[in-house]
Amino acid sequence: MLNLIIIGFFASAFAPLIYKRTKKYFGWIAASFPLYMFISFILKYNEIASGKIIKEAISWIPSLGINFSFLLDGLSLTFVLIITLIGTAVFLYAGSYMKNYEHTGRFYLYIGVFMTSMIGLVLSDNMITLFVFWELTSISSYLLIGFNHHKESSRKSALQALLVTGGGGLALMAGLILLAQVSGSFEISALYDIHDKIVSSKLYPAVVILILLGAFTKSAQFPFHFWLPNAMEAPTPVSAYLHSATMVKAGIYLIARFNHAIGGTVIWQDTILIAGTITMFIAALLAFNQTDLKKLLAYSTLSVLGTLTMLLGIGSNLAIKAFFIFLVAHSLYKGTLFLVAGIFDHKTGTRNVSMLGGLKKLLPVTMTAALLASFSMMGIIPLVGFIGKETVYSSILEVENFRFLLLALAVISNAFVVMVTILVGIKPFFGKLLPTLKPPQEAPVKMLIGPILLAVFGLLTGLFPNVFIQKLLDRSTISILAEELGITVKLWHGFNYVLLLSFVTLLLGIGLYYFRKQILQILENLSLSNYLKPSFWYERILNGTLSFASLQTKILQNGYLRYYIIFIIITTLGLTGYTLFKISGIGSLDITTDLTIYELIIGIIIIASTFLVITSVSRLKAIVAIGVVGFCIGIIFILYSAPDLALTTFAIETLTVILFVLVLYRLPKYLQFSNPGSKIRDAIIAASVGIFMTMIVLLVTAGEMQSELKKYFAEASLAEGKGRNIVNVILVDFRAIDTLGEITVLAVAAIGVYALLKLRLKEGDK
Amino acid sequence: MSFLEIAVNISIIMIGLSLILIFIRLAIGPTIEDRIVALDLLAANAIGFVAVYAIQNKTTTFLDVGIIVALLAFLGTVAFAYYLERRTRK
Amino acid sequence: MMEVISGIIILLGSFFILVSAIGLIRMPDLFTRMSATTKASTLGVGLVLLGTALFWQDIGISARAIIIVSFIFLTAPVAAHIIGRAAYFDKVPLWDKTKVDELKGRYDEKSHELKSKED
Amino acid sequence: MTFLLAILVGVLYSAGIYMILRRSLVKVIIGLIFLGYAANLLIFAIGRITKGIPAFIPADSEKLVEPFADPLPQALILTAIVIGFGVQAFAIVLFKRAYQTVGTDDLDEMKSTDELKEDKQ
Amino acid sequence: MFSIILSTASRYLLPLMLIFSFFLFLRGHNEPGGGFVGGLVAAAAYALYLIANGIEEAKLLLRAEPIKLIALGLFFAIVSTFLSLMTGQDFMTGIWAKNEFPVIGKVGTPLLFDLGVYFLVLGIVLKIIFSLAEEDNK
Amino acid sequence: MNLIIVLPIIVPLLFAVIMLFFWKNIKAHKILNVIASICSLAVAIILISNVNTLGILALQVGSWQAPFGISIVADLLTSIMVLITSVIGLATAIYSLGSMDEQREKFFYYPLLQFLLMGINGAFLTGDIFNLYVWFEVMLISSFVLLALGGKREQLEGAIKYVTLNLLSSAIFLAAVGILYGIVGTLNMADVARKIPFVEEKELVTVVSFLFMVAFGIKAAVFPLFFWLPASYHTPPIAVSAIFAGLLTKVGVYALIRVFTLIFIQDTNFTHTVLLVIAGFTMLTGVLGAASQNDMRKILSFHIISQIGYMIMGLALFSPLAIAGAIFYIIHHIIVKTNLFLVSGVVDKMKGSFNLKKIGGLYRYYPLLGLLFLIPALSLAGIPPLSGFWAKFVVIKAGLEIDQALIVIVALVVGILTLFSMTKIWNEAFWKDDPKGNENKIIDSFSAIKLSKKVLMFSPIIILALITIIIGFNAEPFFNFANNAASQLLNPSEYISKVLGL
Amino acid sequence: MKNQFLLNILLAIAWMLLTGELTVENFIEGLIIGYLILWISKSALGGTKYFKKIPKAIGFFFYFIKELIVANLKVAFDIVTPKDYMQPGIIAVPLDAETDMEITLLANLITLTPGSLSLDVSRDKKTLYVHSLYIEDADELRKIIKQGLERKLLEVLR
Ligand code: NA
Ligand code: NA
Repeated sequence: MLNLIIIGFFASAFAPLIYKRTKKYFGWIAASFPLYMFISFILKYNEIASGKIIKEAISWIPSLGINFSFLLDGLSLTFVLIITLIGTAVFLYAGSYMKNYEHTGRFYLYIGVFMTSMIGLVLSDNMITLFVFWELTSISSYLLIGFNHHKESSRKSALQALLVTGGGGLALMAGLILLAQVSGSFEISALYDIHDKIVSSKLYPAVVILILLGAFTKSAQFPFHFWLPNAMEAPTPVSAYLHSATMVKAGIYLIARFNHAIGGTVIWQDTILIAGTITMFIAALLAFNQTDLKKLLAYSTLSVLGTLTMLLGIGSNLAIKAFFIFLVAHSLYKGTLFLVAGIFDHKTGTRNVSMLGGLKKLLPVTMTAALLASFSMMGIIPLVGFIGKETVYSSILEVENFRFLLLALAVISNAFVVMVTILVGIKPFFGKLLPTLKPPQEAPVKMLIGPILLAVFGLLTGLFPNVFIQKLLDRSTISILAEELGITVKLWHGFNYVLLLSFVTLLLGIGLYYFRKQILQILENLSLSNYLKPSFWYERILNGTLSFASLQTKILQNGYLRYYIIFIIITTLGLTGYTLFKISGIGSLDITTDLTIYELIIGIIIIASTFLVITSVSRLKAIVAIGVVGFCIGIIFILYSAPDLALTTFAIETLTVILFVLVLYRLPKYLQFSNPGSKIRDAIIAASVGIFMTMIVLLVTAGEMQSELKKYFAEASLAEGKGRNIVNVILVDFRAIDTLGEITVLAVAAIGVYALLKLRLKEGDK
Repeated sequence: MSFLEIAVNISIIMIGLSLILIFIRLAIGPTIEDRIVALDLLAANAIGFVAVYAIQNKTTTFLDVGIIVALLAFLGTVAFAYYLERRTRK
Repeated sequence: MMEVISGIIILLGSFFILVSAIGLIRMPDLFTRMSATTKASTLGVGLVLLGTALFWQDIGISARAIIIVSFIFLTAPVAAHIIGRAAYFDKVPLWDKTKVDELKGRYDEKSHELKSKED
Repeated sequence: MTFLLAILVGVLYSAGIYMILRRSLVKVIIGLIFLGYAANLLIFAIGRITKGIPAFIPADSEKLVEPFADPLPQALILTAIVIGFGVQAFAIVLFKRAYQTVGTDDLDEMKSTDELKEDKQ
Repeated sequence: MFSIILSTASRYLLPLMLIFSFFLFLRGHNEPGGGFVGGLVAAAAYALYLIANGIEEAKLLLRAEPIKLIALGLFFAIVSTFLSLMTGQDFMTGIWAKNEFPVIGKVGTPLLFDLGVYFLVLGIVLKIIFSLAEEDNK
Repeated sequence: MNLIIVLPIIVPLLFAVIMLFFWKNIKAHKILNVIASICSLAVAIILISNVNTLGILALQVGSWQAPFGISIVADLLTSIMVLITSVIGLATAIYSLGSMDEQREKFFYYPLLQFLLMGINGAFLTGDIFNLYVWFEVMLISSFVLLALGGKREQLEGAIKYVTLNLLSSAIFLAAVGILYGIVGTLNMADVARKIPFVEEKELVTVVSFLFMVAFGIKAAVFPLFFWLPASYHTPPIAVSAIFAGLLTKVGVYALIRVFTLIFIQDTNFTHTVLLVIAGFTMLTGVLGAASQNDMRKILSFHIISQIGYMIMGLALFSPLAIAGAIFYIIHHIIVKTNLFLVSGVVDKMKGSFNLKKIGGLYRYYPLLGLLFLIPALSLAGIPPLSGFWAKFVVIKAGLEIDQALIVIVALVVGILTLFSMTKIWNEAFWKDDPKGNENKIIDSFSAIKLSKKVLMFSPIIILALITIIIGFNAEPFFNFANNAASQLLNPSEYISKVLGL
Repeated sequence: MKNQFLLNILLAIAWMLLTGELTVENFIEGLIIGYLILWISKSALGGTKYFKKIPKAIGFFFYFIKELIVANLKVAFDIVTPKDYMQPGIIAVPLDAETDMEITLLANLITLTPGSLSLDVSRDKKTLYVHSLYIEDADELRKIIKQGLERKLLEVLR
């Protein structure tokens, strides 16, 4: 499996190159790639159907427990087959659809990467490997949604999708890490045996929430649903493939995959159930006032995604069965309808339903596919959609709590879906032929094969469910529930309650279709739309974050050097002050002192000239006073036995004066800018620092210091360093490398001064 | 205490006093030239102080510092004068 | 004996140093201050160093004392000259009881060139 | 003695901090110089001071016996002073150039690199 | 700044200061002084000369470009760190000549290192001061 | 003989000095700079393989027995840092050949680069706390000059803040070193580590530790000490920005890691909790700062801060995995951030601006550049399987393992905002059409550049991108290295005994 | 050449003084160092004359010391007593001294004598401006300077 994935990525990488040479036939070449994958996996069908699980693992980062481990069971095989089958249809279709786009090569690169990642995602047995592919699908989705990147709406939608799914992805990562922490392994299959241990862990609720956050964002569950309709900015093949058939199901796949290991608890089931139900219902309502073909399909997709989630939330055997059938059915019919919508777009120049009508003679083949898919979607016998809807209803009927509420919501939602289907898949072909931008004509073969293939597949599956999906269903449900269902899939269950419900749904849907204008009026009056408007909250949060970001940056990075310094000083004082006052010796510091008169005089002069400097209104006076300070410090060095220091201080002092004098010549007048208030504030800050430092000195010197170094230097200086001036021996021998660094600093400083003075680039220069 | 010690102590006090006086001139100015003169004188006094302090502590190592001070104080004064002259030249 | 002599000389030197400091405070204008002090301190420091040399009676120390003194003698007048000159340019006021000022008007304001006679 | 030095260290630090909080570039430079003094004196004081006995091995002896001043803090300060000089020299010239280029030494006029361009998303 | 007195004085002070600077450097290993202070005093001599006689004369006097002095100083320092390797000792280990010289005392790699410091300090101070003075003349 | 340990310091110095001798020959400078970088890389590779096989190496400079002289020490962390430094050095050297203007080259640009590298390597290699201060200063002064080189107004304004705040940091650092010496009477870090437990006034040690935290924190640009960085990093030529962005803050992080794993480990409950708080705010304020900017380099600059937060978080969590994560993060971040700056330089050459409002349309005509931006950008945002993902992954895993949920939440939120910033650049500079519309004219200014120069600019970008990918796909050896480095750090006894020769 | 050699010897002596070691080796060392320094200072020193008349120089030295002390006492007295006896002013002194060396030495010596201060020399080197504390009669003072210090100094130098 790893080799297939590697091949996938390589093939994708070369897509732009190959595309350049084979533009005309590229659709066929491209389609051969998912087809090849499809065949590779279908060859494993029997093995899997017989109950085998194929595993493959290569270690990747063993020290973190991360491996390329893959697992092919019923669930993953089902997904892989959907991915590759629809992939084949879409790749072929795109060969024609994308003909007039720029950079079609890049398109195939992205979508190839996406497909491969998606396959990797559903095959992964290692949580982190799964996550890697998960994120890759988000990224490729981002690139594909923004494919028409000259449009601002495309860029925005791409970003929105990425942020929502990416954010969820990060939560998922945390969830997976926590899960691994509880279970001790990143291998998913290793979780199955320790379900109870996981569920009883105190981290369990966090794990559930985090993983579901990932799943819900990816599968656009309420309240993260809004990105999906906006993702319709992508070229239609992308909508059909990623945002209907495959990527958006990754979240649902995730729930299904982990259901066995961490499911079955109240928190897990209820969260999923509630989120799914709400999504199903709200999406259906939101679809109502749409006119754009793709938006309509997107909302119906959302509703279905909600239904699927709801089914996992119900979690009964029947619900899982329903989940599975509905999943397959939806992938087939929705894929078809998206492709049909693309044909409308391509061949008529519009995607607005109200501008389409009477195309049946002009697009007969398209119509065949569209009708097959529509009937399936409406749940009409004998298509697979019918079985799907039947099982959904029957599983709801089994629910104990809130059964009728669920049922009512499901019926209403489905009725809306029916209405959408009529609008998208049926209405355009019948009635009056409406004028369109382009003269409508039948699509080329390349564009027709895909939808026909999928539609026919839907029909066949409906007619012969035991051939096509029974075994996969069995194996998949084992993966999800860890038990054999023993429920067979049948097309016809006889006349019963459920059939009645299907019928009611259909009628209701048709009714909605006919009275849609009136109902729209009512809905508008309710003006729910603002709060349910897809990206209302997203925008609020994003803009809020951005305004906050601006605000905080303006406050922090305000451009005033002195505030930066104040921040730093207060931080320092805050951190150290707290500890300093805990020091026991602080109260009993010995401040008795044996000052001699000259020490006192030097001290007084230093302090006095410091004040002179601070208060001076003349620059030159300040510099003279600084000179005095430096000078007196030099004298202090003499007093306390540091002649070399004194020498250096005097020398440096003089040089600094010379420097100042040479520079000062051109310096500005010494201006007074600060107001009294800030002076007082600064004085308080400055004094605090001073007091702090004084205390430090007193506290440290109150203790004894035993320095072996001092003794060593006294002994080794002459004997081994050959010098009597120990300070100098330290500088040129014991710690000569300090001096090496020091002279380097000087060298660089001199170069810097030189360069600063001589090199003056103008603003325009680069 | 020997006479020398007493003399040294008195000297130190006298030099210390002069340091203060010089500093007062430096502080009150009024012209910048006054301050520079004061600084120059401060350096000269420091040399005297170092010499006396050397006797008080019986170490000669400090004497060399005096040479440097003499040398550099001169340079500093020249630099200031240089600045003043440039400042006043139109 | 030598210690006593050295002590006396040092005291004398310190005295001159103090006097020069007092002069710095007392004198009425910059020029008189400089006139009075720079040299007083030169002598003062010179004496202190002489005393020091006498105290140690060591060729190295004496040499150092000589070097310092000669250096001060060499540089102090130069320093006084350039400050005085700068002060004159800077229009530092002369004491109001100053008797004569033959320098007045002899400097060229622009080039600072000093002339021998008034043009 | 240490007490005096401790006070001086505090005063110098206060002066340095106060000055670098000014709006004028020249004052900031002066502040930096004061911080340099303060740090040097701090190391000096905190390395324990000894009066009148420098760390020189006398001509007639092979090694130095206690008490004598600890030479290591002195060597550190020497290095720090020199480094400080180099850095300050550069800073002074930098500030001068900034003044020449910006036309003022008011730091509040030198915020352009921090400014947030106001245009909307 | 033109002053006959200062200019004349500086001409005679220069050699004196230079010899003093070299003296400080050489005996820094045993008495106060060393390469750093020595270099500074030498630089001060040139600075004085510059102020008294102008940048052009000062450059004429120095002859070498200060950058080369800097490079030379660093070069000496580096060489002194590597000489020990040739005798098989560790990096930067001091190597000393057997005989003592007057005043200088023992001669060895630390002295070479200090000489590097001397030249470097001279070079950098001159580079800085010359650059500023040239700027000032503009 | 452990001579190899000092070579990362000496080699750049030697070459810089040679360049100074030929100070007017720019051609020689260019060649020497590349040779120097290659030599440094070779030295670094030998060093890391030696350390890997022989364990921690220590050299007593001048043969003075520790703690009396200065010890140069290389453990795994050090050698990793030295190696990346040399990689970035080489990348910048090559990029500079293609992008640096002749004016700056004449004014010692290349020797300054080598001096900078010398300082950085010195900081990594030294085993002495005061010597660390010296190398910091070498690094700083070189960076000051490089930052201001050219003397444009924005450079000067940026440099003023950079210089002042960094000098403040140096002052605090110096004070801290002095106080530390006053307490323990030694400077050799191993020796300090040995003596610290016996200090009577524990609180005094904590106070000093905070001084170090602030001093290094300023250099590392953590909250609320980072202000110098966004004020200045976008002002110098891009090659300079790039090397700063990659290396300078990381020296601060390195220093924090060093002292807070070796020396100040007595009061971790307090000190490392403070670090954790700092880490959180650093991540947040940095990323929010980035979100508010429209200049490509400013966005990248703020992200440095935010990413530093993750590294500090690793240190603060103080578990083996966390420290390994921090180290891994450093490795990843240096490579990626340098690369992003280099890419931004190419963007500027093409479009004449870094301002996202003024540029656009890059992806249309330069898909390769798009790819070369996306790789480091997505890596920075932590998208798998690029290097940044593993970095983030490990740090977060470490946080979760020791129940630090809050910081993990912050890290995750910051992750998504990082993604936002990177896609913002992508959206504006690459996807959006050029607002000026005059594509062709702009393209010409780039196409006017000689092909050889283009190759010189692109090759380091490509190499760094490849490294990111390699680390991503082959994270195991890197992670192992980080792990081993972390275990060396958390068991300081080997370090102490190797340095002191016990 | 001769002067340079003399100066070299002088520097060697200065070296011995500085180092405080009166040995032959040190003298030779001083010669070498002195030579190097002269070479370095080449352009600073044009051809100049030196200290030919040692005895006169010594005599002058003691004359000067006497002046120094006497004048100092006078000024000191003025300073420490409350009453001011000063009559300060600036006078122009025409110069006989010609070379830079002569003028500089003279100016310095005048300055060193308390109470007087050489302010500047005119560009044509013909006039020295002196500030003095005690000017009863300007011409009288000019004469004292010319007859005293200048004449004696020039005797030594020429
Ligand atoms: Na020394
Ligand atoms: Na030195």
